[in-house]
Amino acid sequence: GAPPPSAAPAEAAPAEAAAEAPAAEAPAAEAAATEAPAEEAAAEAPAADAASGTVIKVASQTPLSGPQSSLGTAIKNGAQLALEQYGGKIGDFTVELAPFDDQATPDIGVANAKQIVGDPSILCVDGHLNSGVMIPSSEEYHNAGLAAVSPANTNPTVTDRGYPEVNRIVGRDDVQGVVGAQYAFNELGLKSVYIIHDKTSYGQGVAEFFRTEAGNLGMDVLGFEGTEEQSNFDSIITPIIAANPDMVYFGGIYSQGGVLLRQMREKGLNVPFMGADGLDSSEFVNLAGDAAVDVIFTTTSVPASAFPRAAELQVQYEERFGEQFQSYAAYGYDAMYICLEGIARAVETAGGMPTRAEVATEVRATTDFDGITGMKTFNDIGDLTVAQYVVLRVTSADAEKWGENEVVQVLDIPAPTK
Amino acid sequence: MSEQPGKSSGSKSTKRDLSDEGLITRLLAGPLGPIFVIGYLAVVTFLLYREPRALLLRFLLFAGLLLIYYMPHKAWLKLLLAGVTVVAIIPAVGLKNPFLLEIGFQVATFATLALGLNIVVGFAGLLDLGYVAFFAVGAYLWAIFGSQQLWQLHSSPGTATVYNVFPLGAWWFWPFLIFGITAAAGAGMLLGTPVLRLRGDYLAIVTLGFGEVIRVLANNLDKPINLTNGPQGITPIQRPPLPDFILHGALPNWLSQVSGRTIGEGDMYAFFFYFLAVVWLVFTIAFAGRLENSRLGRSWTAIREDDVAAVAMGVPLRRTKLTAFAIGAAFSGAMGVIYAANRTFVSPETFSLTQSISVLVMVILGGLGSIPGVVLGAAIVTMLNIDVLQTLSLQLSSLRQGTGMIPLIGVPWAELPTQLDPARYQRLVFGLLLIIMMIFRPEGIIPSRRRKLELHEDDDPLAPPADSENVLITSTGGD
Amino acid sequence: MAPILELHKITKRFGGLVAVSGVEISLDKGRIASIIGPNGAGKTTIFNSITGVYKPEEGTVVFDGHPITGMRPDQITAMGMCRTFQNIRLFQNMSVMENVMVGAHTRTTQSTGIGAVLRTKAFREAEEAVRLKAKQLLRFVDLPLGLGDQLARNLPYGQQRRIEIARALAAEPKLILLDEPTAGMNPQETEAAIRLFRRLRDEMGITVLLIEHDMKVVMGISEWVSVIDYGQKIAEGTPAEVRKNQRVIEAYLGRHATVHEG
Amino acid sequence: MGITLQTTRKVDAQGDGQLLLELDNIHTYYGKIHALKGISLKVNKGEIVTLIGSNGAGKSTTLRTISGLLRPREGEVRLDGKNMANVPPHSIVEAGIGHVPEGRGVFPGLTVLENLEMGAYLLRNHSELERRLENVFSLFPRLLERMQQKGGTLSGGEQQMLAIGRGLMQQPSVLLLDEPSMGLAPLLVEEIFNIIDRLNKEQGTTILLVEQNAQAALQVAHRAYVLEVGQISMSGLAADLLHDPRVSEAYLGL
Amino acid sequence: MTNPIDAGGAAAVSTMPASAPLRVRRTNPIKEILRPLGQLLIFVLGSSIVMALITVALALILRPTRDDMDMLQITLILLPQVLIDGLVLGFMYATIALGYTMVYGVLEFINFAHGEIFMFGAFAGVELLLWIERTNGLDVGNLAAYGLIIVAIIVGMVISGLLAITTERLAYRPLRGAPRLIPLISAIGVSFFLQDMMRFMQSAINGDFYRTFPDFGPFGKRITLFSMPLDDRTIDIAIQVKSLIIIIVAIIMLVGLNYLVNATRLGKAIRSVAQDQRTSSLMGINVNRIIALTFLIGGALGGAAGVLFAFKFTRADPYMGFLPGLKAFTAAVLGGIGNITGAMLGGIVLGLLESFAAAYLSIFTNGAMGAEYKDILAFAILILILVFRPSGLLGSKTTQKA
Ligand SMILES: Nc1ncnc2c1ncn2[C@@H]1O[C@H](COP(=O)(O)OP(=O)(O)OP(=O)(O)O)[C@@H](O)[C@H]1O
Ligand SMILES: Nc1ncnc2c1ncn2[C@@H]1O[C@H](COP(=O)(O)OP(=O)(O)OP(=O)(O)O)[C@@H](O)[C@H]1O
Ligand SMILES: [Mg+2]
Ligand SMILES: [Mg+2]
Repeated sequence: GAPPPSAAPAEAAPAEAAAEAPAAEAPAAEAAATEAPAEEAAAEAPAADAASGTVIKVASQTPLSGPQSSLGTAIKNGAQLALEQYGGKIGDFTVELAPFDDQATPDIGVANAKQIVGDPSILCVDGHLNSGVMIPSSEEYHNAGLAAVSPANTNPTVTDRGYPEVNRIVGRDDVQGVVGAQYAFNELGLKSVYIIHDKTSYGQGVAEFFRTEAGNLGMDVLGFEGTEEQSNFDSIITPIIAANPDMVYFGGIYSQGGVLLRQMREKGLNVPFMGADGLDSSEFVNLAGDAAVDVIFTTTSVPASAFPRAAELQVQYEERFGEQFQSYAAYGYDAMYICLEGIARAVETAGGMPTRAEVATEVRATTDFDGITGMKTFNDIGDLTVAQYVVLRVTSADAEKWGENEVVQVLDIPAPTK
Repeated sequence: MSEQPGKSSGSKSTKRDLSDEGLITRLLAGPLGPIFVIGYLAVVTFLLYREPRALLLRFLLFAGLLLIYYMPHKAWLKLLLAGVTVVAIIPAVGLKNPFLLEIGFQVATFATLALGLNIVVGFAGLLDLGYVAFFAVGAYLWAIFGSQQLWQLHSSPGTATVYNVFPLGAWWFWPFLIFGITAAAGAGMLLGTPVLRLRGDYLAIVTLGFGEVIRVLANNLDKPINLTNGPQGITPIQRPPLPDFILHGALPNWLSQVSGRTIGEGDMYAFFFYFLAVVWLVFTIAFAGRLENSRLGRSWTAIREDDVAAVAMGVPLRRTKLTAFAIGAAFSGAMGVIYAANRTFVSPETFSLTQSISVLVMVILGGLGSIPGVVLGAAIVTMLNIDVLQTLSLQLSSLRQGTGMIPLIGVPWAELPTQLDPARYQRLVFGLLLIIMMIFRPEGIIPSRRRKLELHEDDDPLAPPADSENVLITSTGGD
Repeated sequence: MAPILELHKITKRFGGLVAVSGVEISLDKGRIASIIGPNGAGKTTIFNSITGVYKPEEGTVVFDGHPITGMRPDQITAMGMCRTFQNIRLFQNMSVMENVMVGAHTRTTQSTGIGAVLRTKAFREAEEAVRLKAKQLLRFVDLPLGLGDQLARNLPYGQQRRIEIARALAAEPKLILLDEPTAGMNPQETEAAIRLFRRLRDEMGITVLLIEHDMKVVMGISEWVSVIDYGQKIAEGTPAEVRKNQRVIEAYLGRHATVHEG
Repeated sequence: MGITLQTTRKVDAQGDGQLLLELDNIHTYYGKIHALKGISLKVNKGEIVTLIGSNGAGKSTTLRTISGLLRPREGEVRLDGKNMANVPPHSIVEAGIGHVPEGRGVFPGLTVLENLEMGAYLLRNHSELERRLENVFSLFPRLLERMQQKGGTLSGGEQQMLAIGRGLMQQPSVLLLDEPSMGLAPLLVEEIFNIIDRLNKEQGTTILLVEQNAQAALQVAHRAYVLEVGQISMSGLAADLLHDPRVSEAYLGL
Repeated sequence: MTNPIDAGGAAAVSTMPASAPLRVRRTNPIKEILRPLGQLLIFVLGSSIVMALITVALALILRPTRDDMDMLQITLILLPQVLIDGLVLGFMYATIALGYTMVYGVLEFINFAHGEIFMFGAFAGVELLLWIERTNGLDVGNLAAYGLIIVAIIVGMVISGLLAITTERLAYRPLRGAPRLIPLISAIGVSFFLQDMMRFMQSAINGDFYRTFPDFGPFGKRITLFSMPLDDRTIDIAIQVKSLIIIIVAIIMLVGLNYLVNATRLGKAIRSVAQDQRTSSLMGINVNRIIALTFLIGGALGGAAGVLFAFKFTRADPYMGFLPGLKAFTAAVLGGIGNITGAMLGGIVLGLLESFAAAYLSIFTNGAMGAEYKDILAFAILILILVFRPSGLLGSKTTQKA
């Protein structure tokens, strides 16, 4: 059938094209309120359409299927909740979430990115979970000038390329690794370490930074092993026992770490176990059981318990989705909110449908955003000017009590400068 | 490409398929057929231009190509129509929605891979479960030399500083296309030489192992020297330089005006890669098709049918099998180079066993040994993977955010549990599709003449279902 | 006349079983000769040892003046020897034409790939030549030309045998080895087959070596017969001589057998 | 080809005894190929009936239809009056029909002994098994020599012996033999027909025999059917057919 | 085409003297049990010794390359534990490999979905125990705990066995007689389908799709075999109770299956159907039933292995079947696919190889290579072995006869 009348204005017309459009008289209440020049607003949205509302979309892109889907779904749900609480409208525009599934695979991520880029009504992206997917996908966002706010990617490369569109609201692995190593050495007084990682872009990355810092501090790095194995760690643990380290550091995701830890304990290796934010899931204790207690991990996503508003969000989240809250949900929420506020500001300045470049600029300009997970200000490459890094200790083998993990150290660390 | 009609058995096979296909072909017969097809294409194009993101229309456009394939007309007419669709319509709509170009690019990429694998599996009958390794060889070849990886041989992944100069200029892409072919063919021989004595499933497991070896190497060769940057993958990888008038200035400006959205460098590259991949695909099709109907192609079929008899007829077993491996590999090697440049990023995840399997599925779904079938299979699997289910989920999600009701049961969309998102069940749907296809159309969607006869010779509409002993007769047909 | 094929003390063992032991056979150019012997005597094994399917443990095979022991079957075929199989081994899912064209593998000059891809003139001519030759051969073995496009496996047994022979002939052999070519044929078809074998020699000048159990064939057309029993040659000579040989009668023909000459 | 049997059949031997196996207007297809076009034939208890015909006439197809390997699209196969047309092959075997197929169907990976034992799969009595084995080995001493060899490595003729021997192990009440003399040395061909004869005489086994060696087959059989492209063109007492000029011209090669 | 009927195919022939007296040997049940036990023992000892010798030799050769540790000492100290771990893993692979081998042996078809059948078995066992745990039934004495494990294994076997015949019935039987790639693709489809199916069920019912094997009974306890001094401490060489259980159960199943296939009438039928379905039916064998039974047995073994796997490695998830399935298939090929003894040997060799590679590669190469290369090493050795023995370690040599 014929395209609905609203389709044409929904296209993100380039600025020049918009300027050429004939001016029509259509004083919309909101348009006036935002003090936009009347002609321009009218050019974008004739009165008839203003009522039915034109659509702006924010895409989320996370793994919704496959082994990592529980984290990916948390981010997506967080984003959705943010959108709903925001009211689903910016000015005249209805805002929708377009949730994409990157399957934790770079290829799918990039293909989706191309689809996202091809939809002019998408003005911002909330994603991804995996740095390995974020890095290639963000090349596409960059090419299209589309703003992206990452709720979870800690790999330094994400922002180090200096793309004006790519931001993140979490810390960086190079800092996280350092925080972990310093805590182990200075606070716990451990002198030697055996490092295991999961051979993913994220896990190996954070493990490398831990190793470097540990070396600098004078810790003895007795081993540095990567493994893609998911269940059988017998033959990896045996050499650890022989090496007799003071601690084991694990760079990777909870699904692997939990099993590794449990098998370590079963084999009688009782040294402290430490990891990074990949362990940050209540599933971790389900997998590791009692062994999880006293595990130390660093994270850039501070537990909900540390933020007054987070507890409230947790309740709303669980009510809304009937799934257990994960702290990634809060980050998905904040990333979405930053997108929405950026778009709102851009709409305001443009007085109508903004260009992607305008949105990207506004998102990057985010200052002192008071999110669920703390105050956020982006620096010139899209890192947080000051990111929070937390050292947590697991206190209970009960998954329900994951949120009550003890915060043993909170550090506000400015983004490293090159 | 003017083939004398009826000369080669290739064109004969198409004819036979056509006459068997019946309905569509009969409907399209006569002079009204082309007019109908042209009209169809025009309407779909027009609608797509108005509504560039409609999944159904996208789908109809690709279905148009299938219609053209089934037209019972002269080859030149079909080629002309197909050419217009591929060269003009898809890019034109791609101006509006660049995702179409991405689909086109991916379909071309995987169709090429599938055609290469088809030579090994379909023609020569050697089951290769690690085919994607050759793709990886090509991709990593250009990734290593076309990026700054060479500066970083001695730093751990992710810790290196970024330089501004690349060791090789971007134009090296072109020579590397050739190198990619050579390297992949070499890898094919390297794998082939020791394992060709193996039969059937032994070969399958060894090739599977080889595929894993290549992937694990890519994942782990970040030490002792950092060749592949490990799991981090290599980025950025250079794209071939395009003349300035294409990237900037009048042409993109004009395109911007036509399309109503800014056409930038990225878009121009999307066009470029789309065309490059299509060209390479066309080349591959021609290459494979002509080889099939040659002495070499017959030798492949012969060793597949009965290698003892083939050798007795003077077909050198090792050399013939090795050629199959090498040629099959070569296609995907070049595609690897193209793919790396298109993505500007490679990482080991792309080259997993699942990917190898999915290429094999394309080959069999489309029709083992049948070139048009294989291309169609690649198109279907790729679109299913990156487009259809994804888009359906999106639309569902969009409905869910609205206030509408689900028809028939009267429950608001918003209350539909997200558990039911099709995107979450990619594999379930895909798996089911495979099973159903194999049961009801095992010879593939567009079967090769040979397979079709092989499989349907004993089709007996009145016979009891396939579990009857009737089938057992053919199962022992070998020897 | 110079021998085209000489077997010197060929021995082939399977584990502890000596399937062929020290067999000496010499075959003159242009002859039609047979190997006969009881079941399991080692006849097929001798064929396999000649054609390179097996490498005999001892002894040498000389073909047309060149020692060929240990060469690969395809190399031997290229030298001008071709065979059929005891149980028909056609390429079942290839057309009749294609089967015969594969047979011509060693006799086509086509370069491996490039020519085919570019469809050069040379390629097209070579391809046309092979096609033509295949048609001629099919006609030679009395197959209706219309069968060319049929899949081999859809044809009845007798015709499959003929195709197998046509396929072997496509390799332009100087010597053709036929392993029980008339098994499963009825007397009429057998007659036709005998005529065909004669024509192979008379019209194409090919030396023919047969394995047969049908005495009408053996006695009817062979000029020389070697008898194998338990892997050893027990007799040799013209059909008439062999037929009277007491050992042959006991081991193979049976006392009651009355053999007509055809 | 003069196979002289010690006994030449009396034409009236058991010619019209009790009806055991009956094919009634059988149509069998291979896909689109209409291989049997309305075959009707009868086999009485204790008879040897032979089917002759040129290549591709449908002889093997007839046997396969009887033993259930193929299903007729039309018509009935009756054993003792019961329709067996849609009974699976293993049940047909249980009902007492044994089939030595064309192309032997030796289990290539099982030893000769195991192959023979498979013939008596339905038999659970060990001493009876031993007895039958001994019987087969005494008929084919060659098989005894090759007892531990894998079936697939036997020579062509040895495989044929094995297939027949395995059929004998079944001791069926009706035995379908498809070209049993194919690939056998003359001495053995003679032996095979003797065995068929003795089997029928001594054990009363009913035999349906398909042979290219029509002369020998007609000599050993009571009655015969001539098959031509899927249809029965002649039938009658074997001795009559043996001397029928149409038959001798077409099938005896005289 | 792999079973040439014309006097083709060939195995090592054990010929009898021409006039051997006819003595039909009946299978001796005791012998059929003792023989595989003996074989197993030989495999275990043999491959352990070979692996150990190679490792020690390597350690001696490479010793001078590292001065930060005494490579030989470390090697020797790790050795017993690595062997034990490798064997436990090996037995697990062997049990899974049997499922592949059974189905392959009969249908010449790689049942790609076997890994998922294994996974369903694991979930069945885990879910059962979790359910018992919810009813507080897991706080039981040691003996009852053993009983519960056995029940879990049996439930796993039943579920997997039923699943296997269902898939056979629905997805493979209609394809019988088609070229071999067709059922392979169908199996891949089944594999994908089952993975997502389980994930769907789990996330619909439990919200998440990992399940953790409940901790109960004395199974985590480690039995210290002996201790070795290293520097100023002692290293305990120990085996977990559950590892012992795995070995015992695996051995029982291996021997049982061997008995079934080699010494029973059913086994005979299975072997003949494997050779030639049409002829088998002419022997009075109900081919469909035998094939279904084969799937049932293979599936049940896979299910048991699944429960054991979850038991040992503490968790079940919908994707758990893929890798062990692949490894087990490799093991089956390594040993000579279609050959039951071969599957056992292949499993043990692969388990040991993996275990050794993971433990020693990093030590031997001074960190240049590590545990991540264990799969490569396994595949490399597989290729090497197949190059020299193209039909696997115990597979029969198939030289085609013309
Ligand atoms: N691959 C093999 N392994 C073991 N024994 C074999 C093999 N091939 C053949 N034999 C044995 O060697 C002997 C000779 O076999 P061959 O096939 O040459 O016999 P033949 O003379 O052709 O008999 P027929 O006339 O029955 O075809 C036979 O006893 C056979 O069992
Ligand atoms: N498996 C099959 N697929 C297709 N057609 C077949 C098949 N088997 C036999 N036919 C066809 O069925 C017809 C009858 O074949 P059948 O084998 O019954 O003949 P026959 O009388 O036994 O001949 P022969 O003497 O050659 O054994 C023939 O035309 C043959 O081509
Ligand atoms: Mg022979
Ligand atoms: Mg027949």
